Amino acid sequence: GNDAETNDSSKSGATNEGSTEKVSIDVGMLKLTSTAPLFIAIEKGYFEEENLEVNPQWFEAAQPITVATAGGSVDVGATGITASLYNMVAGGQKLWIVADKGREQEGFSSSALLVPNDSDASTPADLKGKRIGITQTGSTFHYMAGRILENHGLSLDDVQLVPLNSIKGLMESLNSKQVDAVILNEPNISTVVQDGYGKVITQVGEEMDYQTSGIFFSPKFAEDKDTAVRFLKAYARATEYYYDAVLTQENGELVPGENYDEVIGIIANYTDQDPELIKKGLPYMDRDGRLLESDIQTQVEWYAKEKLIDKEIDVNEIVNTELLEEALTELGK
Amino acid sequence: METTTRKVIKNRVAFLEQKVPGYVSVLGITGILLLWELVCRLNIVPPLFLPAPTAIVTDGWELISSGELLKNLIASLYRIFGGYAIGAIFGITVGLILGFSKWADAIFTPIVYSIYPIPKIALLPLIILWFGIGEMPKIAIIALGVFFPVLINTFSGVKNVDPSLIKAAVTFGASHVSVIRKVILPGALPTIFAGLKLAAGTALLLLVSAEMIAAEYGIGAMVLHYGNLMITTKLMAGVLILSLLGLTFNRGLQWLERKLIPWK
Amino acid sequence: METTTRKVIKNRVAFLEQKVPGYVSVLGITGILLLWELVCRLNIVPPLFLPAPTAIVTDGWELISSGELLKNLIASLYRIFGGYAIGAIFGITVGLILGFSKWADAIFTPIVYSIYPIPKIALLPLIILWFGIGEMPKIAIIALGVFFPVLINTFSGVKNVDPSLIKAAVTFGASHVSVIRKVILPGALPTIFAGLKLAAGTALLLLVSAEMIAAEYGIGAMVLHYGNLMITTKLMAGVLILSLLGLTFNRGLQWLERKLIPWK
Amino acid sequence: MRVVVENVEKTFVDSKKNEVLALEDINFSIEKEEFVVLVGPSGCGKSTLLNIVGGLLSPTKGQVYFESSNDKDPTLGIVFQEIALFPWRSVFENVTFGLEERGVSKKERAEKGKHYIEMVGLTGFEAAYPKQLSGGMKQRAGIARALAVEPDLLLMDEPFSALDAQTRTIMQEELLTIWNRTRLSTLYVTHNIQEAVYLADRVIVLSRHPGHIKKIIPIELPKIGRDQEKYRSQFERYSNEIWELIRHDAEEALKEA
Amino acid sequence: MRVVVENVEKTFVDSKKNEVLALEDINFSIEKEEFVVLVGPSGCGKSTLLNIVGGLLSPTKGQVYFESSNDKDPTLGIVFQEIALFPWRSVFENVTFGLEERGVSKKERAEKGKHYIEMVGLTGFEAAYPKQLSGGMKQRAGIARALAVEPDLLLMDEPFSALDAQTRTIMQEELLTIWNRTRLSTLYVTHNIQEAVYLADRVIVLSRHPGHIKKIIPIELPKIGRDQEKYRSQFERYSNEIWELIRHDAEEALKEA
Ligand SMILES: Nc1ncnc2c1ncn2[C@@H]1O[C@H](COP(=O)(O)OP(=O)(O)OP(=O)(O)O)[C@@H](O)[C@H]1O
Ligand SMILES: Nc1ncnc2c1ncn2[C@@H]1O[C@H](COP(=O)(O)OP(=O)(O)OP(=O)(O)O)[C@@H](O)[C@H]1O
Ligand SMILES: [Mg+2]
Ligand SMILES: [Mg+2]
Repeated sequence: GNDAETNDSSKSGATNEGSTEKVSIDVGMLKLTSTAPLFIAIEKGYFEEENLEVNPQWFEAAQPITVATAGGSVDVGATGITASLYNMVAGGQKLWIVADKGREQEGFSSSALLVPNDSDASTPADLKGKRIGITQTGSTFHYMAGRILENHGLSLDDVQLVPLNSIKGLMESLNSKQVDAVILNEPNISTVVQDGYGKVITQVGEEMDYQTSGIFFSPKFAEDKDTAVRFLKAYARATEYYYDAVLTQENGELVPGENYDEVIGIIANYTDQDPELIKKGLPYMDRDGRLLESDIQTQVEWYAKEKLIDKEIDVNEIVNTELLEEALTELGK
Repeated sequence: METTTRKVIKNRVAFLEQKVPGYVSVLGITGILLLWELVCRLNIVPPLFLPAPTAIVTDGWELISSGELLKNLIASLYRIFGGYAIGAIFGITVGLILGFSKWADAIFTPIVYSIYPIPKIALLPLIILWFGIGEMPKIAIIALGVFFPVLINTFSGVKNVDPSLIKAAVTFGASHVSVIRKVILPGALPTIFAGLKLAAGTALLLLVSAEMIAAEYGIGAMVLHYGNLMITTKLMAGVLILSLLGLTFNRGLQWLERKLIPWK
Repeated sequence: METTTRKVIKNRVAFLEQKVPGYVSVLGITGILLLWELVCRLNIVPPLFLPAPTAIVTDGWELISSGELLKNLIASLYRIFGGYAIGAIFGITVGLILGFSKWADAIFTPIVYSIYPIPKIALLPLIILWFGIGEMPKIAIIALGVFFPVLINTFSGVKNVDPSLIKAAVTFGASHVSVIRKVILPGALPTIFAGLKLAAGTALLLLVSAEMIAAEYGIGAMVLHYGNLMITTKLMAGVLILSLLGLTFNRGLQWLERKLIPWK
Repeated sequence: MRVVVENVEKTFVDSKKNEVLALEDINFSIEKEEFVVLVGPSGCGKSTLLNIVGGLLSPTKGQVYFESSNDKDPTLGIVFQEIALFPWRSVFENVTFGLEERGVSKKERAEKGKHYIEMVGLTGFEAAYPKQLSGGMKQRAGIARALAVEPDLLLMDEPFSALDAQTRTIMQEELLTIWNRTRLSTLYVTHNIQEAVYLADRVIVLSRHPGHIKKIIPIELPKIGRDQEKYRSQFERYSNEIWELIRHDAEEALKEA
Repeated sequence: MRVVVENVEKTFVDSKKNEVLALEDINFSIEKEEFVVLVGPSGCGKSTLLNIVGGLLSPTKGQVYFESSNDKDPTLGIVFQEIALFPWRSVFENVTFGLEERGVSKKERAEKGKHYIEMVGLTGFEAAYPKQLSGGMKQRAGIARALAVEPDLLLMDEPFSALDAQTRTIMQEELLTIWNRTRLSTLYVTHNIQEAVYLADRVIVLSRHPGHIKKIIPIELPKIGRDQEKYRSQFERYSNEIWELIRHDAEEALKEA
């Protein structure tokens, strides 16, 4: 069934392209597992089929990608949704969040709150007055920490947040107990647990549904509706391919899908990482690439409450689901 | 009959004395601020990339009135004064010892000079290992950054006291203690102060760097925070405050210098 | 009959000339290194907190032979030379302009002096915003840190050229261009070099800070990396390399100074 | 060629914005081949006047002009107390600086440079930088630099006052010998009365606050050999006359901080 | 109290590790109330000798001693060319420095300070810092500081050579007046031959490389009023004699870089 569907859509894509010229698109991205759908779409030639030429622009950090997308120096950005993105929009740098690129979801969580192995804390509620390590203020980790605490009757004012700037810094501060808890993501969580100096007290996905990262279009790129839709068609096919390969569940347990090893191979190739590590940290993604639009609203409200966003922004100014819906319609979904 | 011509001598270095009226400076600054404001108002550069001066001042005021600035400033001031005081006291003490004792000089000066060129911030990871991530490492890194220039200036101040002053003192019957107290110390004071002033800039730089790496509060942490959040007006307000802090620090030292060295 | 006593005059400043044999320095350094090694060998201090000198050298050698050092060093050198060159060129140029034109001086000098005390590292978030990707912001922050001391020294070098030299040149018929080229430029050169030397330290400090905050490769990133991993020997090796880098940089500038200013 | 100083007055504005009258009503001339010496107490305006004549200061009133029969721009040579050799130029490059600026050919520069370096007795030091020279040798180089342009007027502002007494005596003798060969019109400033009488055709004595000409004294002694026994009493008489004119002012000057 | 310099020799090690013989075979004495002047060309070792006498340098050979009838340690007063006033002390504090170090009571310090400040003509400037004084006034303060300890031997190393010619003349006269009141045994170093003849009871002429005593010339003129007309020729004769002794050496010294 799956194959047939894929073939169908590829045909429908092909029929569309005949009249148009090949378009070149700069895509800003990071060498992370969560960029997998883009890797897949490139490797499997989905973009080619849409007559698009995608030029990956590799970045070292998330924030410059947002800036570059908003500023129009890349057409498409793929990275985490942070407070800085909202602030940029509030500051007049428009961009559109158009598709899912990874989220926290119950059963698929890839981030968690950890404490040292011998810690007394067993639930987040025990962290009152303690030090929690995050990467940077305004980061997704910041958001996760805040939301988790709120779920357990605390707030950020009840703890001390320590920005440690890097994942390595977080792990080692946990190891040397310079902080009482940290937020971490996979595969680092597995590493910490294996090395025996930390334990998970809650999974982020158990606490909330959270749209951590997304695909962004620069305003100029979004205006060219035809190309934008074609891009999303290729992308949606890739998310599906990803989902079917690595996110299939049987009886509440993750099982390898049919192209499991191929997908792992592609990711390992693009991220220069050990496939075994990659297998531990495969983020959840919507099969159709749809955004968790309601969560964007939640995020904006939370950041505004914490004064991490300068001005209130209207979600409709940043989220564009029309393009993806149109692409999905064209794909026959 | 010969005709004589007269060649009047004109001032050929008049160009050196050319005067620019005092108001030009004021006009210059005002003009640049106005231009900047205009560029922002007309949206030639997006406000995110270059916030307007009025916006910076407004946001700066908000930071002040909300008490956020004070909280961060106090955290920073505590670190900078603590670190500066510790570094300066140790620097002066060790500098005096090295300056007075030829043995200490011979043994320790080469070591001092080989540690001096290390950018002190590189020791921060080590210092975090030694002192943890609280206030201690930040104070320690500032103290370390202040220690070396103060030490080296104190040392060279002692070494470069005009020998004819020492000779005069000895001839008039001064004891060794007297020579140190009444000649070498006051003679080295201007150089020590030069070191203290040099160290002030380094202290501020290290403060900001240290706060960027692991701090919740502090002007440096605040600047990085707003940088992470892309709230550039507040970031610029923070930078403005740092500049004022630097200026005040420098002025304070100058004032102290005038008080302590009235004879210069 | 009166008895006369003889009072032989003794050198009362002999203490100033007291000499310490040259080998004391060598012995001193060796002694301290041995002591350090011993403290580590006897496990008085855990090796994590204070690695032994031999361990540092061994690990340093490993960093070199594995090629890891080279990779990081090249990344850092590229940044530091790029940034230093850009900052120095702009600093000298702007300094000369401010020094030569009283109008430019009146308008821009107050601005320069109000930006000078900002610890440049605070501008890093802003610069990342402006320059975005990769190497540019690091080079820019170094250039900025170098720009100001070089500018201010160039400016004051030009302003403080001995006026009697300018007067002499003019009297001997030198044109304005000649005065600038043959008197003011060479006259300002020593001060410009002082600025360049001052800026070298700042450049290294900013390099490390910038790399600590945002870089994959580079000596600063390496030091922070091993700090995070608690591998103190490699961290110390990195610090050692930074110290050598600083020393080399300084020596290089001194060499250049001797070449360019042989008359000093 | 004759230099005329006509009604010169100079007012400075000091750091407290007060006007200070430094020179008032200065009138004199320097004839062809004449050696005129300005003496006066500290702060009477000797340097100010010399700078005005050299075109390094503008007079507030009056003017200074050259009278000559041709239309050529007058050339000046100058020697300062602070010597003002260019530290980055060798002795040869210093001496030929003025020629360079006048566009003289390389060959001619080499010749003239050699000639004047020899004249001041610095042969062998052509390639030395100023820092490698003693005070007396530096001042010789400074003199060679001023002579090398073969100036219409030579200006010297206390050229020997930084030298020690013995070196000064030797340099005075040498200057006279050189002057005798070149016979340049010269304006020479000094504090030292013996030096003035020893060198001058005419001594102009200035008084202070404000500086004005107290007396112009022609020295009626042969130019060479004034230190001989037979002129001793006449020499002393000139010296005493000048010292009497200056003494009170000099004592006052000493009291000023 | 009499000061005896006996067989003094001094060798320096220069920067190239060569031994330089600066002084050789120096023998002379300074009697009570005697004013001895050392003259000689640049670099002949005048300052070195003065420093040895002052206990600021050790002789390589020989010794310097005070002969006195009591057991008191001799006190010294010293005046340098560079003046060496303590910049951070007011004129009064500078002048009374030596008394302070000798543990003299505050009251006595105030009295003596006042007395010697008045003697050098600095009344009214007690509270001034050295930087607020002119060169001549600084040197007066330096002299007052040396006088205030009422030394057994006064040492002066070219005290006036940094002053301008007129100020120097005035200061020489003043020094003589003061000396006449205090009659301190004095060792005075100068380059200036006129100054030497004007001030000395005995002039010691040094020659250079190595510095040794060329001649000791007693000046047989009344101590006060040597500049009078009637002593002029005798004054000149002494000057000429000394100049002839030094001239060749001085010319050599000038050639040294
Ligand atoms: N640039 C200036 N600004 C203000 N006052 C000045 C300036 N130059 C000189 N004067 C004043 O003008 C007067 C004459 O100065 P000038 O230097 O010509 O004296 P001088 O006779 O050369 O003194 P000296 O013998 O000390 O060299 C002095 O009172 C001095 O303070
Ligand atoms: N510390 C020293 N080290 C090496 N050589 C020295 C030292 N001090 C003096 N000399 C040498 O000793 C000689 C005598 O020097 P000294 O300063 O006593 O001469 P001086 O007669 O006082 O000269 P001047 O008239 O220039 O003051 C000189 O050749 C000098 O170079
Ligand atoms: Mg003058
Ligand atoms: Mg001497």
